[in-house]
Amino acid sequence: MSKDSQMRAAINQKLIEMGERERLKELLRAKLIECGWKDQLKAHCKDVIKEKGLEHVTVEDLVAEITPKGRALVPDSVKKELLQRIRAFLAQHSTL
Amino acid sequence: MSKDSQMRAAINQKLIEMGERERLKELLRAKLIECGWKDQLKAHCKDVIKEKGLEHVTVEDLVAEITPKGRALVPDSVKKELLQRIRAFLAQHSTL
Amino acid sequence: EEARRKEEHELFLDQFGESLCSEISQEVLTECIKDTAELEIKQALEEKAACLARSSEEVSHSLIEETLQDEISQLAQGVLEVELRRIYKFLK
Repeated sequence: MSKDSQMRAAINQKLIEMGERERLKELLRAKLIECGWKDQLKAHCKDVIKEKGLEHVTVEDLVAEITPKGRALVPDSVKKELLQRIRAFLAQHSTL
Repeated sequence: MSKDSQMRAAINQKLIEMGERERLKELLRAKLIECGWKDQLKAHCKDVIKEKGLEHVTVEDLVAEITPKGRALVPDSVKKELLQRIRAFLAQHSTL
Repeated sequence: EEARRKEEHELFLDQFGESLCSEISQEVLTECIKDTAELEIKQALEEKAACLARSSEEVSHSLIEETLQDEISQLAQGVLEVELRRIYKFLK
Protein backbone atom coordinates (compact mmCIF):
# COMPACT_ATOMS: atom_id res chain seq x y z
CA MET A 1 0.00 0.00 0.00
CA SER A 2 1.38 3.43 -1.00
CA LYS A 3 2.02 6.10 1.61
CA ASP A 4 -0.94 8.11 0.32
CA SER A 5 -3.25 5.09 0.48
CA GLN A 6 -2.10 4.37 4.01
CA MET A 7 -2.78 7.94 5.03
CA ARG A 8 -6.21 7.90 3.34
CA ALA A 9 -7.12 4.68 5.16
CA ALA A 10 -5.90 6.09 8.47
CA ILE A 11 -7.85 9.33 8.08
CA ASN A 12 -10.99 7.47 7.00
CA GLN A 13 -10.73 5.30 10.06
CA LYS A 14 -10.33 8.34 12.27
CA LEU A 15 -13.34 9.96 10.66
CA ILE A 16 -15.46 6.95 11.49
CA GLU A 17 -14.04 6.34 14.98
CA MET A 18 -14.52 9.95 16.00
CA GLY A 19 -18.07 9.99 14.62
CA GLU A 20 -17.11 12.81 12.27
CA ARG A 21 -18.25 10.99 9.14
CA GLU A 22 -21.77 10.69 10.59
CA ARG A 23 -21.72 14.33 11.72
CA LEU A 24 -20.68 15.44 8.23
CA LYS A 25 -23.55 13.43 6.73
CA GLU A 26 -25.95 14.96 9.28
CA LEU A 27 -24.68 18.43 8.44
CA LEU A 28 -25.31 17.85 4.76
CA ARG A 29 -28.80 16.44 5.39
CA ALA A 30 -29.65 19.48 7.54
CA LYS A 31 -28.29 21.91 4.95
CA LEU A 32 -30.25 20.22 2.17
CA ILE A 33 -33.46 20.82 4.12
CA GLU A 34 -32.51 24.34 5.20
CA CYS A 35 -31.70 25.55 1.69
CA GLY A 36 -34.99 24.20 0.26
CA TRP A 37 -33.41 21.42 -1.77
CA LYS A 38 -35.64 18.77 -0.22
CA ASP A 39 -38.79 20.78 -0.96
CA GLN A 40 -37.68 21.31 -4.56
CA LEU A 41 -37.02 17.59 -4.90
CA LYS A 42 -40.44 16.72 -3.45
CA ALA A 43 -42.10 19.09 -5.95
CA HIS A 44 -40.16 17.50 -8.79
CA CYS A 45 -41.25 14.06 -7.57
CA LYS A 46 -44.89 15.14 -7.63
CA ASP A 47 -44.49 16.47 -11.19
CA VAL A 48 -42.98 13.20 -12.39
CA ILE A 49 -45.67 11.12 -10.68
CA LYS A 50 -48.37 13.30 -12.26
CA GLU A 51 -46.74 13.09 -15.69
CA LYS A 52 -46.17 9.33 -15.70
CA GLY A 53 -49.25 8.33 -13.71
CA LEU A 54 -49.10 6.81 -10.25
CA GLU A 55 -49.99 3.34 -11.48
CA HIS A 56 -47.03 3.37 -13.92
CA VAL A 57 -44.21 4.59 -11.72
CA THR A 58 -42.05 2.52 -9.38
CA VAL A 59 -39.63 3.85 -6.76
CA GLU A 60 -36.76 2.85 -9.05
CA ASP A 61 -38.28 4.74 -12.01
CA LEU A 62 -38.81 7.80 -9.87
CA VAL A 63 -35.27 7.71 -8.46
CA ALA A 64 -33.86 7.43 -12.00
CA GLU A 65 -35.97 10.39 -13.15
CA ILE A 66 -35.27 12.77 -10.29
CA THR A 67 -31.59 12.00 -9.64
CA PRO A 68 -30.08 14.27 -12.35
CA LYS A 69 -32.09 17.26 -11.18
CA GLY A 70 -31.50 16.31 -7.55
CA ARG A 71 -27.75 16.44 -8.02
CA ALA A 72 -27.90 19.66 -10.08
CA LEU A 73 -30.01 21.46 -7.48
CA VAL A 74 -27.48 21.18 -4.64
CA PRO A 75 -26.29 24.78 -4.04
CA ASP A 76 -22.57 25.43 -4.40
CA SER A 77 -22.61 27.05 -0.97
CA VAL A 78 -23.67 23.76 0.60
CA LYS A 79 -20.92 21.82 -1.18
CA LYS A 80 -18.46 24.54 -0.13
CA GLU A 81 -19.48 24.36 3.52
CA LEU A 82 -19.13 20.58 3.59
CA LEU A 83 -15.71 20.82 2.00
CA GLN A 84 -14.61 23.44 4.54
CA ARG A 85 -15.67 21.18 7.42
CA ILE A 86 -13.76 18.29 5.92
CA ARG A 87 -10.66 20.42 5.37
CA ALA A 88 -10.82 21.65 8.96
CA PHE A 89 -10.95 18.08 10.20
CA LEU A 90 -8.10 17.00 7.96
CA ALA A 91 -5.98 19.95 9.03
CA GLN A 92 -6.49 18.98 12.66
CA HIS A 93 -6.13 15.24 12.40
CA SER A 94 -3.65 14.51 9.66
CA THR A 95 0.03 14.79 10.38
CA LEU A 96 3.01 14.57 8.09
CA MET B 1 -62.18 20.07 -11.75
CA SER B 2 -60.98 18.97 -8.30
CA LYS B 3 -59.36 15.59 -7.79
CA ASP B 4 -62.43 14.36 -5.91
CA SER B 5 -64.80 15.53 -8.69
CA GLN B 6 -62.62 13.83 -11.30
CA MET B 7 -62.61 10.62 -9.27
CA ARG B 8 -66.39 10.71 -8.79
CA ALA B 9 -66.90 11.24 -12.53
CA ALA B 10 -64.52 8.35 -13.32
CA ILE B 11 -66.28 6.03 -10.86
CA ASN B 12 -69.70 6.90 -12.25
CA GLN B 13 -68.51 6.38 -15.80
CA LYS B 14 -67.14 2.94 -14.99
CA LEU B 15 -70.32 1.96 -13.18
CA ILE B 16 -72.45 3.07 -16.13
CA GLU B 17 -70.21 1.47 -18.79
CA MET B 18 -70.39 -1.92 -17.12
CA GLY B 19 -74.12 -1.70 -16.35
CA GLU B 20 -73.36 -1.82 -12.66
CA ARG B 21 -75.11 1.44 -11.87
CA GLU B 22 -78.47 0.02 -13.00
CA ARG B 23 -77.83 -3.22 -11.12
CA LEU B 24 -77.07 -1.24 -7.95
CA LYS B 25 -80.27 0.77 -8.28
CA GLU B 26 -82.22 -2.48 -8.73
CA LEU B 27 -80.52 -3.93 -5.68
CA LEU B 28 -81.41 -0.84 -3.68
CA ARG B 29 -85.05 -0.92 -4.79
CA ALA B 30 -85.27 -4.59 -3.78
CA LYS B 31 -83.67 -3.86 -0.39
CA LEU B 32 -86.05 -0.97 0.25
CA ILE B 33 -88.98 -3.36 -0.19
CA GLU B 34 -87.34 -6.20 1.73
CA CYS B 35 -86.55 -4.08 4.80
CA GLY B 36 -90.06 -2.62 4.97
CA TRP B 37 -89.09 0.89 3.94
CA LYS B 38 -91.72 1.02 1.21
CA ASP B 39 -94.49 -0.07 3.57
CA GLN B 40 -93.43 2.39 6.27
CA LEU B 41 -93.36 5.25 3.80
CA LYS B 42 -96.73 4.30 2.30
CA ALA B 43 -98.20 4.45 5.79
CA HIS B 44 -96.59 7.84 6.37
CA CYS B 45 -97.99 9.04 3.04
CA LYS B 46 -101.51 8.06 4.09
CA ASP B 47 -101.05 9.88 7.41
CA VAL B 48 -99.98 13.07 5.63
CA ILE B 49 -102.96 12.87 3.25
CA LYS B 50 -105.30 12.32 6.17
CA GLU B 51 -103.75 15.24 8.08
CA LYS B 52 -103.74 17.74 5.20
CA GLY B 53 -106.93 16.55 3.54
CA LEU B 54 -107.06 14.89 0.15
CA GLU B 55 -108.49 17.96 -1.55
CA HIS B 56 -105.56 20.10 -0.38
CA VAL B 57 -102.61 17.95 -1.25
CA THR B 58 -100.73 17.66 -4.55
CA VAL B 59 -98.12 15.07 -5.52
CA GLU B 60 -95.44 17.74 -5.11
CA ASP B 61 -96.65 18.63 -1.59
CA LEU B 62 -96.69 14.98 -0.67
CA VAL B 63 -93.19 14.36 -2.01
CA ALA B 64 -91.88 17.40 -0.11
CA GLU B 65 -93.53 16.20 3.12
CA ILE B 66 -92.45 12.58 3.04
CA THR B 67 -88.93 12.94 1.62
CA PRO B 68 -87.17 13.77 4.93
CA LYS B 69 -88.67 10.70 6.57
CA GLY B 70 -87.97 8.67 3.45
CA ARG B 71 -84.28 9.52 3.75
CA ALA B 72 -84.19 8.88 7.50
CA LEU B 73 -85.88 5.49 7.17
CA VAL B 74 -83.22 3.97 4.93
CA PRO B 75 -81.43 1.47 7.20
CA ASP B 76 -77.69 1.96 7.72
CA SER B 77 -77.20 -1.67 6.76
CA VAL B 78 -78.63 -0.97 3.29
CA LYS B 79 -76.38 2.07 2.80
CA LYS B 80 -73.43 0.02 4.01
CA GLU B 81 -74.21 -2.84 1.64
CA LEU B 82 -74.43 -0.51 -1.34
CA LEU B 83 -71.11 1.09 -0.49
CA GLN B 84 -69.48 -2.32 -0.08
CA ARG B 85 -70.79 -3.38 -3.49
CA ILE B 86 -69.34 -0.25 -5.06
CA ARG B 87 -65.98 -0.79 -3.35
CA ALA B 88 -65.88 -4.46 -4.41
CA PHE B 89 -66.72 -3.48 -7.99
CA LEU B 90 -63.95 -0.86 -8.06
CA ALA B 91 -61.44 -3.27 -6.55
CA GLN B 92 -62.20 -5.71 -9.36
CA HIS B 93 -62.42 -3.32 -12.26
CA SER B 94 -60.33 -0.39 -11.30
CA THR B 95 -57.73 1.32 -13.36
CA LEU B 96 -58.74 4.58 -11.73
CA GLU C 1 12.85 19.52 1.41
CA GLU C 2 10.64 20.41 4.37
CA ALA C 3 8.77 22.93 2.23
CA ARG C 4 8.41 20.40 -0.61
CA ARG C 5 6.99 17.76 1.74
CA LYS C 6 4.65 20.30 3.25
CA GLU C 7 3.46 21.32 -0.22
CA GLU C 8 2.94 17.69 -1.20
CA HIS C 9 1.00 17.10 1.99
CA GLU C 10 -1.21 20.14 1.37
CA LEU C 11 -1.91 18.93 -2.16
CA PHE C 12 -2.76 15.48 -0.82
CA LEU C 13 -5.14 16.98 1.76
CA ASP C 14 -6.81 19.12 -0.92
CA GLN C 15 -7.32 16.18 -3.23
CA PHE C 16 -8.37 13.86 -0.44
CA GLY C 17 -10.72 16.49 0.94
CA GLU C 18 -12.38 16.91 -2.47
CA SER C 19 -12.78 13.18 -2.99
CA LEU C 20 -14.13 12.70 0.53
CA CYS C 21 -16.57 15.57 0.01
CA SER C 22 -17.71 14.01 -3.23
CA GLU C 23 -18.03 10.57 -1.63
CA ILE C 24 -20.04 11.79 1.35
CA SER C 25 -22.23 14.00 -0.89
CA GLN C 26 -22.91 11.06 -3.19
CA GLU C 27 -23.85 8.83 -0.26
CA VAL C 28 -26.17 11.41 1.35
CA LEU C 29 -27.78 12.45 -1.95
CA THR C 30 -28.43 8.85 -3.01
CA GLU C 31 -30.02 8.12 0.35
CA CYS C 32 -32.10 11.37 0.41
CA ILE C 33 -33.27 10.92 -3.18
CA LYS C 34 -34.38 7.34 -2.53
CA ASP C 35 -36.12 8.26 0.75
CA THR C 36 -37.89 11.20 -0.90
CA ALA C 37 -39.03 9.08 -3.86
CA GLU C 38 -40.35 6.35 -1.55
CA LEU C 39 -42.16 8.84 0.65
CA GLU C 40 -43.73 10.72 -2.27
CA ILE C 41 -45.03 7.53 -3.85
CA LYS C 42 -46.34 6.32 -0.50
CA GLN C 43 -48.09 9.65 0.13
CA ALA C 44 -49.51 9.73 -3.41
CA LEU C 45 -50.91 6.21 -2.96
CA GLU C 46 -52.42 7.12 0.41
CA GLU C 47 -53.97 10.29 -1.01
CA LYS C 48 -55.41 8.33 -3.92
CA ALA C 49 -56.86 5.67 -1.62
CA ALA C 50 -58.43 8.38 0.56
CA CYS C 51 -59.82 10.14 -2.52
CA LEU C 52 -61.24 6.84 -3.79
CA ALA C 53 -62.85 6.12 -0.41
CA ARG C 54 -64.40 9.61 -0.19
CA SER C 55 -65.57 9.53 -3.80
CA SER C 56 -67.05 6.03 -3.47
CA GLU C 57 -69.07 7.21 -0.47
CA GLU C 58 -70.28 10.25 -2.38
CA VAL C 59 -71.21 8.17 -5.43
CA SER C 60 -73.07 5.75 -3.16
CA HIS C 61 -74.89 8.64 -1.48
CA SER C 62 -75.84 10.14 -4.87
CA LEU C 63 -77.12 6.81 -6.10
CA ILE C 64 -79.26 6.38 -3.00
CA GLU C 65 -80.59 9.93 -3.29
CA GLU C 66 -81.45 9.46 -6.98
CA THR C 67 -83.19 6.13 -6.32
CA LEU C 68 -85.08 7.55 -3.33
CA GLN C 69 -86.29 10.50 -5.36
CA ASP C 70 -87.66 8.15 -8.04
CA GLU C 71 -89.20 5.78 -5.51
CA ILE C 72 -90.70 8.52 -3.32
CA SER C 73 -92.18 10.27 -6.33
CA GLN C 74 -93.72 7.04 -7.65
CA LEU C 75 -94.92 6.04 -4.21
CA ALA C 76 -96.54 9.43 -3.50
CA GLN C 77 -98.25 9.39 -6.88
CA GLY C 78 -99.40 5.82 -6.36
CA VAL C 79 -100.81 6.38 -2.88
CA LEU C 80 -102.58 9.59 -3.92
CA GLU C 81 -104.17 7.87 -6.92
CA VAL C 82 -105.38 5.00 -4.75
CA GLU C 83 -106.86 7.42 -2.21
CA LEU C 84 -108.55 9.46 -4.93
CA ARG C 85 -110.03 6.31 -6.52
CA ARG C 86 -111.23 5.19 -3.09
CA ILE C 87 -112.95 8.50 -2.42
CA TYR C 88 -114.41 8.62 -5.92
CA LYS C 89 -115.80 5.10 -5.47
CA PHE C 90 -117.23 6.10 -2.09
CA LEU C 91 -118.81 9.20 -3.59
CA LYS C 92 -120.31 7.15 -6.44
